[in-house]
Amino acid sequence: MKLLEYQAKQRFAAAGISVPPGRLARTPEEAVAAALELGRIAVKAQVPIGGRGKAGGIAVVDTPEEARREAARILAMDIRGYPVRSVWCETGLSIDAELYLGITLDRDRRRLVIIFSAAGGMEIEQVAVEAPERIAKLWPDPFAGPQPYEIRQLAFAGLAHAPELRDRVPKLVSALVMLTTRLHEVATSLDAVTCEINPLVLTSDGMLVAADGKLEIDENADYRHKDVAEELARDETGDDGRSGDDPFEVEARKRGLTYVHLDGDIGCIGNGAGLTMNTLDLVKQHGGEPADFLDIGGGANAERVRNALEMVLLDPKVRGVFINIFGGITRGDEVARGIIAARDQLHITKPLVVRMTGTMEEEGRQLLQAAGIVPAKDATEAAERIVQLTAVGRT
Amino acid sequence: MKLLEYQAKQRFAAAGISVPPGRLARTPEEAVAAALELGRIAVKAQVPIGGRGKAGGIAVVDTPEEARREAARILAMDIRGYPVRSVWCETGLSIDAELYLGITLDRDRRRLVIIFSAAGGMEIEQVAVEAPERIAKLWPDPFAGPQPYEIRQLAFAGLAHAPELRDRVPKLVSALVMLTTRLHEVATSLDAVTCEINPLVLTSDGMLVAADGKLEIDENADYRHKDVAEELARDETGDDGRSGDDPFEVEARKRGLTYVHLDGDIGCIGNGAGLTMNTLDLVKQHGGEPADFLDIGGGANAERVRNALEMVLLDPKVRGVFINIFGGITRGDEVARGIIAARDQLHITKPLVVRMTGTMEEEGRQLLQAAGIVPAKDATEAAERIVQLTAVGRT
Amino acid sequence: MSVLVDRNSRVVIQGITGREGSFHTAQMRAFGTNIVAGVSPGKGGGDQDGVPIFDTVADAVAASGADVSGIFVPPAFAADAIMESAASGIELTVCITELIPVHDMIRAREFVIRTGHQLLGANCPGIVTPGQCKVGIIPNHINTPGPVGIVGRSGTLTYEVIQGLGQAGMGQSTSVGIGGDPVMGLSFPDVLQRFADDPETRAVVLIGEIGGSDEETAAAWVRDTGFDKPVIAFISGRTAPPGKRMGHAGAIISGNTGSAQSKLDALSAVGAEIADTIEDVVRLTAARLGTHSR
Amino acid sequence: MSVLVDRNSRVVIQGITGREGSFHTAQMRAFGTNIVAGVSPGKGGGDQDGVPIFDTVADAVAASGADVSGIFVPPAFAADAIMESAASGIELTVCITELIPVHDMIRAREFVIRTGHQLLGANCPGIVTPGQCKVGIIPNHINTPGPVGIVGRSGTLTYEVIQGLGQAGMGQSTSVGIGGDPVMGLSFPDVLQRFADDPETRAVVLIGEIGGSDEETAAAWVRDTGFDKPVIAFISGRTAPPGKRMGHAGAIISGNTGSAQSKLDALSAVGAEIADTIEDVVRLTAARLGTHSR
Repeated sequence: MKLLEYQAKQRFAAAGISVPPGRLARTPEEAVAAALELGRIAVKAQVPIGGRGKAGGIAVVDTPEEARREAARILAMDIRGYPVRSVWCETGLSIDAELYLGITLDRDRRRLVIIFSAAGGMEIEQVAVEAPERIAKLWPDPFAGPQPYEIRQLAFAGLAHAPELRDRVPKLVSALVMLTTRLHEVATSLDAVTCEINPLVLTSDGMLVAADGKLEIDENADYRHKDVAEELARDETGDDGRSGDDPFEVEARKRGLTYVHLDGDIGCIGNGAGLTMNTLDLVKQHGGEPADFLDIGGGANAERVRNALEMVLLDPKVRGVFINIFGGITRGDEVARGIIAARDQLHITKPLVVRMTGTMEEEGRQLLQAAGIVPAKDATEAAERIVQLTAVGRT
Repeated sequence: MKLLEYQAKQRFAAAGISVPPGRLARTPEEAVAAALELGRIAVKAQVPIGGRGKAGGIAVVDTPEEARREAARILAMDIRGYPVRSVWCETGLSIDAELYLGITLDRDRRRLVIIFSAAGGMEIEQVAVEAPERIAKLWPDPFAGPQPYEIRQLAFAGLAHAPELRDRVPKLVSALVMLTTRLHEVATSLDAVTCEINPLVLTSDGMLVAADGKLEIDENADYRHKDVAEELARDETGDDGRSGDDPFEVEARKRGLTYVHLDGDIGCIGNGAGLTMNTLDLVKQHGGEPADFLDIGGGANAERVRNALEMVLLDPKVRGVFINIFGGITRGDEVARGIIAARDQLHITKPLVVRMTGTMEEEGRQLLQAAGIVPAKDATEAAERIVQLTAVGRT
Repeated sequence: MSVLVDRNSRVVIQGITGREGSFHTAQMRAFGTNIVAGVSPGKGGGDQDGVPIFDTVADAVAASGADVSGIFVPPAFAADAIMESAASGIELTVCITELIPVHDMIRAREFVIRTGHQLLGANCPGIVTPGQCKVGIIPNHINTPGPVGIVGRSGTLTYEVIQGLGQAGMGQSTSVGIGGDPVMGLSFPDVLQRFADDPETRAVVLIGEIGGSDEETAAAWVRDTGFDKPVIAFISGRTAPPGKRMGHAGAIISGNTGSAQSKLDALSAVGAEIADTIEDVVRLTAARLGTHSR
Repeated sequence: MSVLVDRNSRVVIQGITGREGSFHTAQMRAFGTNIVAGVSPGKGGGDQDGVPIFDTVADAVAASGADVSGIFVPPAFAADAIMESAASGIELTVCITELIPVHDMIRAREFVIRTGHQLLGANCPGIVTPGQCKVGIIPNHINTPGPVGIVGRSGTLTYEVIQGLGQAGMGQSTSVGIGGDPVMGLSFPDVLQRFADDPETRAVVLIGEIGGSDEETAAAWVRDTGFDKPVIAFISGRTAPPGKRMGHAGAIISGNTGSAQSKLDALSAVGAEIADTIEDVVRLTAARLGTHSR
């Protein structure tokens, strides 16, 4: 789950991290109220993706009337597929410097990594490529978390190439120890795979303030953060932002399916990410175009298979479905029962090509054959067959 | 700092540990209100020591009138030097079994130890001596904390000798995993040296409820828990309960001094616990009786020494003072300045015997001599001299 | 020969009484695995088709001398099960459970390393030494003994390769599924090292997929150690559109690293044969075994 | 000879710019200690009377090759300073700071052990090898080289013994104050083992106090290892009333263990000479050295 900026900031604030005062507005009137209360404010679109500033989703306003006008404009926007449903209205900061502080998963080290740089702001990714020495990293012990001395090392390293901040280093380092400890607590308590403050503003009065906030929760840990899911639902942000406005993917998530919508016309269902990707590869190698990626995962039962088939066929472009199962923890008989149930209940008439092998393979194949579905000999034959069958009538 | 039962239970409840519903009462009328609201209740004296039940500080009442009478009785009590200033009125539990769960410091292992037993209640200390196999222990990793599998091992071990609970073991083990994790969080977040639930009641409907609670905070960590100190002050429990009603010890704590009040007439001041204890030993070996133990600690300055001398002389029994300093981090000149300032400002006329050696010894001795205080040659001579000087006029 | 497990392995199953645990315990026993104990907290003292059940892994190890564990518990309890296994002295812990929170896995993996033991997975199909021992969910009937070592990130694709090789008459020394999660135990180099040390492994099939940089790391390991057995590499997701996340394994393509091409280039550069299909894997492996055995 | 520190020790002082740190750095340098660096976060690049100051211990070690650290930072920062020292490769960390929260010390001690390094203290007076190196706050002028190893829980009592022995013409191989906190680094057996291995240490004075069971543990160690150098034991708090807690060291007498008598009995049972006063310590040590040197 991706939290919106203001939700991330609420969590930062609860952990003792300074954020600018702000109010959420779902209507231009609420933005006016915020402007009356807070004075000069930034009106910021609440969408779970970056680049909203460049897209025109942020405006700084001086008067309530301006706030009304800009909030109305932004609330009518759709930013890269995300309709703007609310704006965050917050006071501006007196900015001396923009720093960067973030925590994410480092796949290579198989740990979290804490990243700090004195060169924060929109160009941080460019800095990472062009001046990597300006980016300091810390891989905290997974049990102990980052220790103050480690954070000091991180801070000194990240500030070493910022001569303009030299006089402020001792205070900055102390402040970063507290801030980083707290941000790490937020990240671990929320199972975050991304927990980022960019820019981290050093104000003219020497405070470190989170001027923006990104928080993404590991989807495997969603079950531990139902409060966040409920909050997102209350905010009517609806989906969790992993896939924008694709209605099929939204539907798939509701059904609890791992589904990616693609442009072709051959529905693809497999078990296991690797096998399913290979199913797509096979379809392409035989001249077809996959309509989707749908991984039913390990241990799928008949109901899950039925659900998956139904999902794939919601897309009217789909001319036929290739089901590729290698049973391990998934059992062939269960899969066969699911396919047959789906065909019968949903009255499927489009071609279904099933390739099935592995655990309970014989039972599954027998069930399919008895129901009039002839299983393919192997995956290659199945790919050939589905491409052939769906070619009929294709222009 | 020792928390009172109800304060401990508030913290348990905040961490998700079940406690019986209850109300604090500082007057018999408040106890009546609690009885009207809660029905049958136990009225429990809030004092920071054990054994209040045997002392008559707990009463179970069925009616508001009984609640008034018993609360009035208990609020008039003084339990082993602790005046009862409030009573905790809580509903009774339907008790199936009394267990024990506690966390304390294990000096030998230099770690916290989590202790669980199915034989909870007042006789737990006897059980520990007579049937140690009924006491299960876990020394959690100081960084990782107790892991669920370790708590299960602890729980299975502690329940192994409780055949009467056999049918309830699976549910109990699951409940203990949550409970122990939470209790450990309370203990570590509060820097507790004791964090104990005894009895931990298994109710007839299968809940585990903290029927009593003990929490003591490491005094070296008091500075991290100012909220607790403020709360204790608000509760007018005044002192933190380490020493009961001894007014000298209360005063010493206010002054930030490490002081123990004793029965003799020779005031003893030293630096370092070992040296100060040895100062007492020397006085006794030479036939005197120490009036106190006062350790000025490492790095004491003149003001601290003045403060200490003033403290010791508050006790009218004191006929003279033996000051025994071996400078390390403490400097002789600072100590000498403090002694001279105290004598002059407080117009001390009682005998002062000073033994001073170590860091800045020469400077200190010179200052003393210039002020007319003749330092002793060594500690033995000093002990002889103070016993002699205070013997004058002793019956 | 074999790596990691063999006929002397004494296996305990954590979560033996669950749906998956009980089904696959039966499968593993049918394969010939020496399942000596099961663990299911609160069910200690009972048995599962004759396999004694214990409340804790420590109890199971004390009573049965188990040295390998297979984990089939639900995701919320899996990291704890991994740590319990390693803390109880189990030398190789194989975690089949998928969908484990990554923060849990970071800690569990680190814990196992600190105990000096081994972790395979999580979210993996397990390990098979044909004719000797299987721990996990790789289908029984596809495995035959032989000279090929297989190591794969994707479970089901690994099955494809095992089956394809088997149908062409090539068996395996050991097949190892390392799992597709971003934070896993044994990685490609760890398993390749064991194949390097195993005299009967004469060729290795490496099955990767898009996302992460484990295949690139494997290539660097081959280069740095001078690993001289033939490597046949197969990477799935070659036609996946960039920026789309394919499946919960978290395979996301960012920039150039993590793409199928980056992986293929890296492996090719250190002398690995690149297979475009399972049929290619079979053909190339046969060719290299032929060459190699001359 | 010496234990733990000697003239080759390269010492860094953490908290060198503080009140205690700066004063005792000067004292240590006057003693002859080779202070090669100081650490004070935010003051890196400066110097303290010619000793270069660094922001981190890692920087100090890299620049100076320091292998021993003395810590003089306030209690709230002391556990972190200990961990920083050990993580930076310092072999022996001597923590003078007192009043450190015990939960902090539990973690810091464990951390140092896991790095394979040593911790002395906290809340200790430090260590002196007369004529070679002093790290801590033991007064300079009382130390003279000689054959006696001293190990004590109480700082100031340890000074008394050093001074008493010195005035009677008996110097020390090394004097070690292990500190009076319930959770400390090196304990009696750790130091006794070093005295056992040091050929020039011919007798050991052990200075204990009431509370805890470290003296009983020391006695058990003497028995179990067959330590054969003379031990003279002195325990303070013999006249302390039971149940009264004497000082922040947390010396509390509970039941029989932890009482002065329990300690004296345990040590006496393994052949230690029991001294009732400092004068006794001096007399008994002289006697045993005489016997021993014959």
